[in-house]
Amino acid sequence: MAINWFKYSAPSTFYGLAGKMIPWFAIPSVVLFAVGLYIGFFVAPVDAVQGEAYRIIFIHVPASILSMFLYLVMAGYAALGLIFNTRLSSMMATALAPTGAMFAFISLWTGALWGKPMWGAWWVWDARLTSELILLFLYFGFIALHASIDDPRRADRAAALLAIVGSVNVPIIYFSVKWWNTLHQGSTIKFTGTSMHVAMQEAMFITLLACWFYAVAMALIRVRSIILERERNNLWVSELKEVNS
Amino acid sequence: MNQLSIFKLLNLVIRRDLLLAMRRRADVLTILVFFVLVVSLFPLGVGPEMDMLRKMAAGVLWVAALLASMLSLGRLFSADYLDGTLEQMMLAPQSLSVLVLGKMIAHWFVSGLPLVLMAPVLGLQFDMSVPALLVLMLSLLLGTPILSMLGAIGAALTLGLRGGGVLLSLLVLPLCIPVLIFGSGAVEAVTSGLSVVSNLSLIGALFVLCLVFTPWVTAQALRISME
Amino acid sequence: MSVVEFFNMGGYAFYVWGSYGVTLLAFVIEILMVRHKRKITLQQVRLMREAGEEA
Amino acid sequence: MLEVSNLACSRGDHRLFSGLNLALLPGQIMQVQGENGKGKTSLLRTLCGFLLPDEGKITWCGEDVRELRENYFANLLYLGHHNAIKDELSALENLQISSGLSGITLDEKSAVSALRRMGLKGRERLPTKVLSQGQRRRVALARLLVGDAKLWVLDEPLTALDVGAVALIRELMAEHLAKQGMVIYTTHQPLVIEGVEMRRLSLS
Repeated sequence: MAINWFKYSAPSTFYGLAGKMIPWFAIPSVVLFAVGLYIGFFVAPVDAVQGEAYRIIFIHVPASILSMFLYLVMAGYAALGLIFNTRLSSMMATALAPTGAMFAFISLWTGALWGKPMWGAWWVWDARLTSELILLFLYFGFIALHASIDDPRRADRAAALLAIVGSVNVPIIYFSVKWWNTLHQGSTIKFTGTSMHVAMQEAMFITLLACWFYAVAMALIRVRSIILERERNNLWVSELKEVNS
Repeated sequence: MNQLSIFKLLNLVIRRDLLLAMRRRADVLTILVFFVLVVSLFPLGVGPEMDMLRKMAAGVLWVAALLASMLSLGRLFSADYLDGTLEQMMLAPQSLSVLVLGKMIAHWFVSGLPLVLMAPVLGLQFDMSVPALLVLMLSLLLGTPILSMLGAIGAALTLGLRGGGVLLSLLVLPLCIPVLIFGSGAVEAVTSGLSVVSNLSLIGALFVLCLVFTPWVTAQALRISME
Repeated sequence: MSVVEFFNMGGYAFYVWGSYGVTLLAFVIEILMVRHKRKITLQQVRLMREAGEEA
Repeated sequence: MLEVSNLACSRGDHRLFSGLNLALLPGQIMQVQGENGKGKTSLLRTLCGFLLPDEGKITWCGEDVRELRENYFANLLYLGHHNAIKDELSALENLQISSGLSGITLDEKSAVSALRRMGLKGRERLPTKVLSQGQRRRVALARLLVGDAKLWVLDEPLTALDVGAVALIRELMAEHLAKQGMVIYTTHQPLVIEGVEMRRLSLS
């Protein structure tokens, strides 16, 4: 049976669908976090070099990956909204931005707290951390531009264009920062990769999945309130049970 | 047909904007004075030791150039937006991207070129060697147009918004980081005797990339903002 | 692995729990903000509806 | 020939009008009527391609305006609330630049004669910021004399104009219609041109 995707692209029907999907993402996220952290803290052995401090990677690496991934997904939705004029995808992009920004912040914070015992300094101008910081600026740019335009339609389309330009620049920024970093400091030691114990990799993969489920759940919740806000004049909103209760 | 050739249109738009800029000569000077002011602040803050200043000269000059061009971008479209001429330009039977390119070039003449000419003078304040000054000028000559082009996108997106100036810088500065890195990297390369070709060619690559894409993107941004 | 040893994290307690603590805090803050936004939006919709009915 | 079918426009999330149809044939003039906030300006701006309509199509000589774009703009002259002139430039410079942008080669003599006809004799080279509001409006209206745009879209052209200027505008419109031009405009002052059927479109 062919699912009529266009039926769900209308905000009103998507509102109901999103409502049903949220528990399917929220609950697995909590479960996966519990499992992942359990393995990370109790199963994974102590690292020979870094002792217990390395356990921070179970949140630092997923957060960094998520912050980058969510930015690209956001730019994708924004492009869809701009090209096909579908309001729902622009709303999805706006819903993803704060969660992406939060993951970028977490990645920076845990990176700094990990850097202190490892390199002895709170902030190290490492290529990855620096590009993470710039990514956070790109998120703030997106959110600030969207918030400062009153007309929702123009806000979506202007922020979408910025997200697309931003996503083109992310690789350029990353490589220029990497080039800049190796020029001044020499290459930093590599600690992720094959040398990790299998339990470590498992834990990190599970927490990554947990973060992904969490991001989808948050985006769905936020997109529902955006839909309500945008469609408040329409009839279907006033008939909703939440509105009448 | 009323469609002007690219060069005639560019010529018309650049002459118009430069004519306007000359009627308001003060604006051109404020950008230059701001550049000189920001650069002169650093020795006051950091201290007069020459070897320290020489090391940070490139970075300081480049960051000041970045801020100075951000300062003047706010007026790129907003003056025309307020008095309705921008509307007429969008309704003109010409290609909007070429028209926007003309405005970018005019903006560069007003804000980029003066910085390039002033930079060596300020470089002496930081006791930079002659080859370093030459490379600084060259990197600024290639880099400041990129700042104008990327800035035009920000100016078009934040058209008519309150607090547009600060928002514009928030949007555009992250995008200018590669230029800043390669620009100041070029000067450092020459002071430490390395070859400058790699840095300048990377800035050249960014310049061409921007030259191809930013006019079209800015035209789209204008259409979005003018709705 | 006694409880005290666990929380000590081999001397890196501050860094490990500092990271996870702030992460948990960030999650909680975001959840609260989203719920607050939903409550405000629902209120706004109700107000608009009542205003609509009177007009 | 301009044709609009089943047009619907909204500002923000407030629907202004929908299902609007109109056809403007060469030599015809149409006034858009309606109280403030009913979407008169939005309709005119949609006709110029500024606003994207929610539904409906606008065609010029049978082709959709969005495909035509530059060719449509070549035949269009829009005059909004703003005068679209630069205060630092003189009336002459303003006119030369705006006509240059529309691809019209205009020598100084004909530009000066256009400005003179608009009653700006002796003020052609003054920076427009020294002129009065009415005179500045005349500089903006001088564009009607220059160029061959078939369709005039005028948003309240008569504001801040004295009696003499209104008579002049009426004369220009008559000439334009005689040359099979088209005019769609909004105004708060009554405007009648002899021998021409003044069509009206009301947005209620």
